[in-house]
Amino acid sequence: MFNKVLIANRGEIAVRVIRACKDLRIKTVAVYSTADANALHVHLADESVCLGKGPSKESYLNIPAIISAAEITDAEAIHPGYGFLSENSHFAEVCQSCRIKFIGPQPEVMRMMGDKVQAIRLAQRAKVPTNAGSNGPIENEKHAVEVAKKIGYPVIIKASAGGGGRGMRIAHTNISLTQAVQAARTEAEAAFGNPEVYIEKYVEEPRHVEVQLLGDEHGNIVILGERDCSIQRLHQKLIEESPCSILSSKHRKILERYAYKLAKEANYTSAGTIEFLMDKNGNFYFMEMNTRIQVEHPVTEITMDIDLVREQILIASGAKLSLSKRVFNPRGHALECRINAEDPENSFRPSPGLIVNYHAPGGTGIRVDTHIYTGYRVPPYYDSLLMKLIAYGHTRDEAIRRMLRALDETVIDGIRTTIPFLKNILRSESFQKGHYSTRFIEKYFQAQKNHAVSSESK
Amino acid sequence: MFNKVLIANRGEIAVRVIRACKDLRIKTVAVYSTADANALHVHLADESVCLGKGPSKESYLNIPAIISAAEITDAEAIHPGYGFLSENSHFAEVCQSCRIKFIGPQPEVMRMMGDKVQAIRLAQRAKVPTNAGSNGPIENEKHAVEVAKKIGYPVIIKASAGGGGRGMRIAHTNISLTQAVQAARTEAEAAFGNPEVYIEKYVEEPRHVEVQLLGDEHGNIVILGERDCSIQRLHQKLIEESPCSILSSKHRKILERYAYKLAKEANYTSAGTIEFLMDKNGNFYFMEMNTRIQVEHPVTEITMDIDLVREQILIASGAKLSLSKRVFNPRGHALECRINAEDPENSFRPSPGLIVNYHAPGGTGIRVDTHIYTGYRVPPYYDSLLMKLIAYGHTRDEAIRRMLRALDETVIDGIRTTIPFLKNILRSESFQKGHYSTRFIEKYFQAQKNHAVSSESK
Amino acid sequence: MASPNSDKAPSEKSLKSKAKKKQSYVKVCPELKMVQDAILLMDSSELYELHFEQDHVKIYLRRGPNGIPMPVHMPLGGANIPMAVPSASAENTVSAPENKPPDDKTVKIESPMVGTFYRSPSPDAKPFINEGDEVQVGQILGIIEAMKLMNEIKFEIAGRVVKILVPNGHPVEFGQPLVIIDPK
Amino acid sequence: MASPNSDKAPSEKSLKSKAKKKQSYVKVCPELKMVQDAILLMDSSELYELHFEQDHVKIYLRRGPNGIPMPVHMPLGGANIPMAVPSASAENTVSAPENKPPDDKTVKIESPMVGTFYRSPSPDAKPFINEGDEVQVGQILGIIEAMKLMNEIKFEIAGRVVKILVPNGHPVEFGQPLVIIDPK
Repeated sequence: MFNKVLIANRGEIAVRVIRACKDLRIKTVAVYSTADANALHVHLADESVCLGKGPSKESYLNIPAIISAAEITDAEAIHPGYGFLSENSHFAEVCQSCRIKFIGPQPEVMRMMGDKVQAIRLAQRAKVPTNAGSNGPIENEKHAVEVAKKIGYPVIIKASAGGGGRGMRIAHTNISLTQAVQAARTEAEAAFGNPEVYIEKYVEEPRHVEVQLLGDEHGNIVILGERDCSIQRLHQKLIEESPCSILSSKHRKILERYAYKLAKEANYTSAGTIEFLMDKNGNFYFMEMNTRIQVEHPVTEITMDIDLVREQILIASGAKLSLSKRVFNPRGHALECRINAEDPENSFRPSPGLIVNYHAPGGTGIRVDTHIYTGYRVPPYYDSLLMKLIAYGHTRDEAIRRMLRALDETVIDGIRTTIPFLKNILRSESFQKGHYSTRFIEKYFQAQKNHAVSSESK
Repeated sequence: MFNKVLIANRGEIAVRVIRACKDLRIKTVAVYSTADANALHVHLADESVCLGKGPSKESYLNIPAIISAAEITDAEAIHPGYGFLSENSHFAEVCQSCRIKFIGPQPEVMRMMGDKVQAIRLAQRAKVPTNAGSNGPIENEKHAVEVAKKIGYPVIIKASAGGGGRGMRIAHTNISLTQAVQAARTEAEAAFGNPEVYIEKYVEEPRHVEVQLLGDEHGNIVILGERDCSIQRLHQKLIEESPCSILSSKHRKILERYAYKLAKEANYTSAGTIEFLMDKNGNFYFMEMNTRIQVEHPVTEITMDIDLVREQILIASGAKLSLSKRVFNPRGHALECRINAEDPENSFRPSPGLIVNYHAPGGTGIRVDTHIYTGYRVPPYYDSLLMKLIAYGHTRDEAIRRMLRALDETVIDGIRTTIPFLKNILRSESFQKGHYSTRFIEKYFQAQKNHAVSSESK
Repeated sequence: MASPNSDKAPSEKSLKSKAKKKQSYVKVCPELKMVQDAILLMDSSELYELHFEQDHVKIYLRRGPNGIPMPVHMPLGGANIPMAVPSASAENTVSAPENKPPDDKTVKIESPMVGTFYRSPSPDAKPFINEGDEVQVGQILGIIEAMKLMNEIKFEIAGRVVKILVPNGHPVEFGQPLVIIDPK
Repeated sequence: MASPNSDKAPSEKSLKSKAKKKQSYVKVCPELKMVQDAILLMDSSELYELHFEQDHVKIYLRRGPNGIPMPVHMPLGGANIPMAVPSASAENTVSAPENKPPDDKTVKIESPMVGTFYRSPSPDAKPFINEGDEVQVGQILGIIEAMKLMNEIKFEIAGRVVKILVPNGHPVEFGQPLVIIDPK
């Protein structure tokens, strides 16, 4: 086991990793920027080293400074957290060459998963479905029909130069496809001056469902259930849960088998997450693999009764996975809300500044992961995550009740936060019934807008 | 189910009960004294009623005021918490006569368990061993030998008028008993002017082990494991845990059978705890039954994955216990530390006053139950409990590590607390190894004193 | 949360809001946040006196005879200080002085118990008192029903009834003002 | 926790203690941070009374009768004290004026990177500079080894070396003062 670990991160995840190290009797080194001199992770670590100025490039992305910090403090391993250098295979290689253990997968695996084309090829080798279609521009109508035949209808035609929905067409049959390709070409030509289009599988009413797994250096892989992260705003997750409330046990088994095959094919080590889209019929399509601990890992920790960061550290130290089974059943239901320093009433613009009063919620079934405290000044340089609130219940309904109770108890004064927005989502009927797709937030705002318009017209 | 519940208590347990009500969609009425106008339970409840002035007699023990508060707010049930009126059978009867449901057992059962002699008779009927001996003064040496024969050696002879160890004698044989009775009489006569003595079973190296149970109004009883509460100072529990680390599964089964038989004999409803002393050979002796929720209930909640206050409310509403088994196995290990507003460096004298800064610990395996906040003034009228810190781990060692980590993170500035004292206990070898009795704290102070003396003499 | 039962709705709400008003959990009006903090600072120290002055702000605190820090006065020169402390209750701190200007000698008679307040001995009878009445020491003000017992509440001070604050049949809590009188 | 490895113990400790010193759970509004710090100063001293005045800020503190009555006055210069930032620090507000009396024009040269500081180009060579030396712009101050690379640190200001703060071979973090010079 390591004697000392350096945490190359900040915020709640740095605090999270320090806690796991303390529980394992491992000494900790915090690194920080001058903007984070008063940060909680600096306060909680056994030692700390200032890396450079506030902007990430000069501190948390400054590889030489981080490696030097590990060297001068004799840290034997580096935990990268999430974000920053956590999926940087070059950084993992530098650690290796400096004989510092990078707590994560092998650099080659990180590089492969970081490259969309390679990752999709891997999935195809593992016989895991993807939403890949033509993998490049389609040449003509015949080519389009061939691709559609291979991947199955419905398909979506997208402009290579496109974006924002323009030049997009959905087709359900060969006939509608040939028409749609022509129409899309014309629209793309008009809109972007480039008629090139490509084809992908069209995922109807998609849910974002991801699988947590662990692999050790002895070839063992365990699958730790799934998380549903469909509540997103501009691809940023807001609320995550485990298990996915609409997944049948039959579909869960299929999903777990896909994840297992993919991780096996990649020879995966450490904690990792495989993200899928699930359509309304329960078909899964591989999107990507995240080769790090994820923000939303606590919901899995609670339903699976496991400490994932602890397992990452144990795996990196060469330990065999102590888990006896390959697949585990979740216990109860867990939700996570991300409380961000953003103003939900003003287009979610960042709201850094001084927290004049902070009070944490507590009681049955509540876990709080945060780096904030009364008197903490949220710096403007980094992401806006202030706090992760995790609620556990025997049922999804109980978890929602407890989450609402905890959000009501939480006091963060001095800056704007997303708490009111999160409460509205949790209280909405479609969330409570589990009837939604990744377009939930978009629809939510549309509904609000319509409501506002209809109110005005009265 | 009730529409509205009044919580006839204050502090962390009032907050605890309000949370359970919120999770059950029940409206809550807080009651408070003028000294508690700014208390957290008042802030969190849907409604609140001031009962009277600070001293408990004028507020939290003021039965007419509490009943009136329930009547004017149309509360259908009263949860008494612990302490105050929670074991007052008269109050339970008044509630009954006012058609307000008292959330607890039947008044007759409360009264019986509140009377030591009746409670012991009940245990004897249920064939549960007690440490009762002569049940009154012994008449002569012959009587003493008869009692000792019945209850078995060792026995302890105590002065009826005594206290503080004087007039106490332990005997292991008939011969030593007759000598001890004579000596104890002489000593009692000299010390208290009264030679009367009585005999009890002497429990060697006792551990305080108690069993949590639930009974519904349909005759079902479930046993929810045991708690070890041997770390006590002047009979006040400081650290509790579940399960008891030195209990074999064979002994656990015996203990659970005793508890079940006793609860069945009493026709027990609601949550209750049966307290036993366990001697060094694993023999159990019934002490008493607490007919209320206990301070340390969260350690059972965590290892048994149950919400005991929720169950109390459901039982009181007439629901059948939804638990399928009669006995449950604990999951992992949970510890609770009671953080009190006391100064451990000055004979634990109360330390009320203003909390100028409060920061709660968090992260994996940590639960916080408290009513304090930054700016809260701890009033001088009530008990000194500020906060219950509960730590969960797969093993006892992991739970201890996490508890120490959480105690390190906790900030309570402005008043003195028992945090440093709790840390010392948790770090001590005998606690970590589980080798101790209810005399742990006494021995701990003795060891400190000896150390101080030997340091001085150097 | 659902709304309270209709027949008691207003009074329940008032109980509730009253309790909330007493609540000082993180909320003085922004202007006074600084004073609150300064008091916190004094409380946590051995200070006897504290003066602070900056731009338009002046704070002067001195500990009372019992050791309780007492804000003596806070002269605010010029414009209000814009301080970014959210939270509710400008209402509370402002309304108190408004209700009771310095020369106001009226007295609030508070409820000595929790219960239901009645203005008359029976539903058909006349009220014990009306606004404007001159009342004597020992005269009955009203009845509070608690646990089916009718408790007569009497004046302990003589004067003129300025205002009756609680309507007939409404619940009251301990310390809740019932009547305002202008003492003789 | 176990003690740090023996060979780096002192410097690691200093890194650590430095971080700790910066840390303080601040809870008052920014405007009062200075008052809080002033109280901390009083608490850690034998002061009985404290007056402070700067630009628009005035602070006056007096200890209660239970405090230690030793009237001492705190010399206050015109040093710049950063205001409003909660980032604390006894260090910023306190040690700055102490270490730097008003007439002190010395400058601290800070480390531009994390690494190990060497005073000479090789173990046997003479140090680049010694205390008392007159140095020129561009002259080498020392070397910081980071990731096996030797980075020469040069003076960007000329003057006399007053003090070398980091011993040879010791670790330094970003912004850590290396040398104090008295500029020309």
